[in-house]
Amino acid sequence: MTSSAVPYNLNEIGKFFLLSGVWLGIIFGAVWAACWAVGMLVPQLILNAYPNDPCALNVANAIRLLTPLVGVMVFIPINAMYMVLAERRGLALFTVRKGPNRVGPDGFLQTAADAVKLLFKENINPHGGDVLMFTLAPIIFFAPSVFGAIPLLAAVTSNHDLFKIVNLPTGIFYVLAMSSIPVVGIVMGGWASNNKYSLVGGLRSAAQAISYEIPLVLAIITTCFLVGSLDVVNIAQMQKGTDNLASFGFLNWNFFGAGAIPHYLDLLMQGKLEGAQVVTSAFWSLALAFCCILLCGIYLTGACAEINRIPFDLPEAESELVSGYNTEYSGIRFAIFFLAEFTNLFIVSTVAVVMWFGGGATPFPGFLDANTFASIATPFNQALAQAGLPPLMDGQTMSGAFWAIFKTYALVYFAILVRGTLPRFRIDQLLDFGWKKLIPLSLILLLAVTYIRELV
Amino acid sequence: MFALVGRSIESLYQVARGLKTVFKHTVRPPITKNFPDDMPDLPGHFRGRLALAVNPQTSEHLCISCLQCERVCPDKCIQITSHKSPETNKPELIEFKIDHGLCMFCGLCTEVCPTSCIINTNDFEMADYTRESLVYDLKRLTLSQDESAHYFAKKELPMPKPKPPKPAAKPAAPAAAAKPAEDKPEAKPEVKAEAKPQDLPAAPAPESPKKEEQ
Amino acid sequence: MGDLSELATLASKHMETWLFYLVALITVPFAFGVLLDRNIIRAGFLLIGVFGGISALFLLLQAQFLAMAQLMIYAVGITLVVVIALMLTNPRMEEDKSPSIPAQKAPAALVGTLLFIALYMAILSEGWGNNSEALSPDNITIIGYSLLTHYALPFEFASILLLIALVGAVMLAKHDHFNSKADIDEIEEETKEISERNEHVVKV
Amino acid sequence: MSVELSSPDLKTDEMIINMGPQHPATHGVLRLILTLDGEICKHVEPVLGHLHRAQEWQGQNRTWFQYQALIDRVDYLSGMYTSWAMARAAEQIDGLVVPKRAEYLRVILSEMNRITSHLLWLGTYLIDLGAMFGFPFYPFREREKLFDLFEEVAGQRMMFNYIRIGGVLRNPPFGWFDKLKRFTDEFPDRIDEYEAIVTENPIFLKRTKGVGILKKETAMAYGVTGPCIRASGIPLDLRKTKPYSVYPELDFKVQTMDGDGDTWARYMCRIREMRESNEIIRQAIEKIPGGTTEELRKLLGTTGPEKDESKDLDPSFLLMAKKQNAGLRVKAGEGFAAVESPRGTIGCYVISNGSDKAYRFKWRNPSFCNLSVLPELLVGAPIADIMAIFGSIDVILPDVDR
Repeated sequence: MTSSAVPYNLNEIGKFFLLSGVWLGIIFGAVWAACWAVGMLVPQLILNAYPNDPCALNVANAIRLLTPLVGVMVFIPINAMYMVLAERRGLALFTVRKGPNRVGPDGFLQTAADAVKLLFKENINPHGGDVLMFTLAPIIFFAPSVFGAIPLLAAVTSNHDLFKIVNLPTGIFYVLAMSSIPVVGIVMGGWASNNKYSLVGGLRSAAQAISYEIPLVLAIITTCFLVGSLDVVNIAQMQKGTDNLASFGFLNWNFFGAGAIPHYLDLLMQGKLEGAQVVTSAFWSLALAFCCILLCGIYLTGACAEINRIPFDLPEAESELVSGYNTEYSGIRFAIFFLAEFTNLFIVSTVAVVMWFGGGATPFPGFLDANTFASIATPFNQALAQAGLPPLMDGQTMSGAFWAIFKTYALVYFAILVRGTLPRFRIDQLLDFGWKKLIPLSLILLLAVTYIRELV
Repeated sequence: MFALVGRSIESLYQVARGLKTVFKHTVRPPITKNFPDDMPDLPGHFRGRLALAVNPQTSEHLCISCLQCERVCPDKCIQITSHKSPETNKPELIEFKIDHGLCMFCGLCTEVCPTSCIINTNDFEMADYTRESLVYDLKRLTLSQDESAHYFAKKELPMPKPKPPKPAAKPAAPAAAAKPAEDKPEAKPEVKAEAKPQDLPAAPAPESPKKEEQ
Repeated sequence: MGDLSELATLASKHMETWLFYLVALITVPFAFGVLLDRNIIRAGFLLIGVFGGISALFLLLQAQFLAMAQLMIYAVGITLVVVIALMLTNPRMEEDKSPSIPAQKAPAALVGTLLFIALYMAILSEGWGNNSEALSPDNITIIGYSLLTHYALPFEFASILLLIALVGAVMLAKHDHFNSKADIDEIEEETKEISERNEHVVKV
Repeated sequence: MSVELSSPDLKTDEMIINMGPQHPATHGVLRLILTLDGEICKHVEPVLGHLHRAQEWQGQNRTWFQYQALIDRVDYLSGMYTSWAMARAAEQIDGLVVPKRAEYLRVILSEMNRITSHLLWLGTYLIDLGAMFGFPFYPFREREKLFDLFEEVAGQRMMFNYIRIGGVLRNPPFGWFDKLKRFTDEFPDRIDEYEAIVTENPIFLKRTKGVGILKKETAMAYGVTGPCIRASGIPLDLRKTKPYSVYPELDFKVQTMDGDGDTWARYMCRIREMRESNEIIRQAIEKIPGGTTEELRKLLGTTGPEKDESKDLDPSFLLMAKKQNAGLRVKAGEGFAAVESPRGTIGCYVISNGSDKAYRFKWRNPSFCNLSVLPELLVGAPIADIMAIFGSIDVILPDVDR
């Protein structure tokens, strides 16, 4: 390549980041506004109107309970809209194109236009298909991802008061159980379409989901085992780094051995290790970190397969199965499938962030942490307090949300990069990879982590 | 076992190499253009919509109704109606129709045209709602004087010899323009041969077969 | 205001009861669907709904872990595999149109009724309607301890049973083992024939 | 090592799937009637003719001059070669000696055409393998650059109508050779990039290594030509084995692959051929008589175009050996000419009766012959490999159906 062929593409990159920033601002602003209104404003208004009335208190509490649901319901469609746009623009960046840039400023509203288009398209029922199942399939595909996301809300907002209610003690298990349901929707849709390509797509999806669920669950369970909790909030909180060396910033994440490395460094600095211990301890710490990185890798691979993304998008396999299970779908039902796919991508990324990348914790202590955000949030809160309204958001939650979003989208962009690079597996190779490589590896890691944990 | 680990590492390295190469493309500028905003810079020889040129200097219609293009067209998409002018006893153009729905833009008609009248323009945006509207008549086919001048310059065609003054010609009305150029079919090639060395840098499209032949 | 107070009282006292009826209202039609639907694959999908309803009941009983396990293993894992097996054996997705034989109806009804009575008696005799003591929300530990101490033997038996079922399924899915060599030959011959036919086609 | 998708002792029903003619991966309108056992293909029947346009019959009803505009639409991805085969057949009958410069221009443009064809194959093949969103755009980027160059010379991007009986249509415009030289300089780096992404990619290797093995004997028996047979290890390349045009003057190697001709070998063979074509172009630019257009003008002592009447002009600088006009006639006789197209040997057999129309045309189209080997490769392959194998053969459906 001649040197002149590498001028920097700052213009397009800048547009992409601007677009992302504005969209994300809109999304999370809207979500937070909705949550604030349902969870704080309305209950307060009710309580102000009927002070000292136990019934009003009950009603206010009942409304507060709806907050997570409302938040997720607002969040998922607009977030998927942004993700489609980000994927298209991101892929365009990787493939020296411009991507959608016509609708709205710089293609800002492209996916909104697409969504409107899909809503107004005709719903076609395939001849000989099972209409009831055909209609139910997208819903079954979509609904669990909505409900599955709820416990994560608590984790990424540092267990904010509004979301405490959804923090289950078996949080991660709940997410896993929910994320295993969508495959039913795919099989159902494939079967109800009365189309052989769809049927094959549905069957492939089932085979794939069942076989990749095992390494995925094993990877998560191993990590839960390492940190000793199934509670997502707990797991996220444990990874919160401090500026103390024993749990320094990002080194305290599960990704780096659940705090093994900073712990070792701390011991080393304090001179508590002697002779051979310096080496052996270092070795075991690094081994644990390595195991955790592998676990995270297994999780991401399995998650890619679970949500049917390249290189595991066999159920859709356009070149073979036309469009797989959603060949016959059109209009709003197709839109739901489409929406759910991106939502699933977002949710698996969030799970990875909560499980391995420290949830809402800042990677460097003191960098854009709760204090920084508190200084932003305080004026707003004061203004609201003067108007007699509840505070909008505290610095702790804001910092948590910011970093969780940042990390999640970093993973999403990585998925986009992978999508831009890799070809697709063949079904037998895929199952082979799952059963013969990933499952043994995850079992070995489970064993290894059991022992290494004691040795560190 | 070690072989497996080695293979896995090798695979991961190769995947990472691919990812890196793709990621590197982020900093390359896009090659796509915003089409209706930046029109492509098409070369003069581009074979787009067919059109009839007029003399860039005098705005006379160049067609002499020799019917060569109609005969050579592989798709038979050109239809010329002409009659013998009672005054000059020469063919006179009445109607010229090109069905662009049938045309395959092979450019043979422009190669055989003795007066460089029928040319391929750089226009390619011809989408329309009906097939009928793809049939262009003389009025839609004929280019303005400016456009003709533009294409003559761009395609580096020899300037046509201005017509001798004629008795009953209406130069502004191309449809009815009588073609009193008695000697045109014979004279044109010579005209070109003279014209070329002086003002034309490249080989003119329709003439090149003849020119190179010698 | 009066309405609100009633609602709140109702909610606080009988929330679980109401939710139970709601879940039952969803689950029971699914169960009937499983029994009555002549299309066996649709019946399979409805079964998933039934299991989902049951896991919701577990959730109401504060048994979160069991609910999730029920959902993951029964609803999605096992039933889905069954449905897929049905699809593979009946790829043309035909409904079973053959009329049911009347001679089987009476014994079936009898057996069904007896079974129902037996189950009902069993449930009644347990007397577990009275125990309203709430489970600890973090009851995974308790389940784990119970499985490995008090119920260790049944647990192991269950796993052996599953293993046997697995082996049996593999054996059933296979042809008669002794003929497999002949089958391979047969298939090879078939393939050869087909490729010869193809050659012919190409030549033409 | 791969899982046996269907073991002989597992009972499943057969399923007949109609792949195409409206299927995203059949590259047009091929229809494959597949009998599947699970995902394994047990029998395949290609159904041709959805795109039949009677190209031979049209040739007999069009004048030579008209037909050469039609003929590069048969194999629309490598139009140069079809025109070239026809032009050579006609020149053979007429006994024409094409000027050297025209021959060089033919070689340069047709090798460019080979690169564009292989680039398109590369992109679409990766789409067939599922790399749907990123990679395929890179080959297309280079292809567009070449098409821009084609556009300047021939007037259109794919339907060139550039090679004419007796020579070529026109000289490249000013600055064209420089642009081409710049392209040849950077193209090897681009291929390196493709290879960095694809060649050693573990998934790609899994999908292609050992898949769709085409043995030497089978390939010979079915008359497979082009990269498909070279990937099976047979160095059949008309540019070397039956040299024509100015290929003997150029230094290049026939790219063959060792071992079994699997899909990966076919992929690799095409990649190497692109590099080789790039080298050929580079050499041809150096060796072309008269040099670039600018040098030619300087040589002739004119700033304008080549002088028509100059008697002292070196005949090898000319572009045309025979007067090309609408009434072009070819002497009575018969001729056969074959050229090595990106897909294999294109043969053209013509009988002329001395009029302005040919008496009989007969085309030997590489895609058709290569496609005939498809059932042989597909039986026993899983459904996902059908696309990998079919794509690797690189057929163009209009070329198959004519």
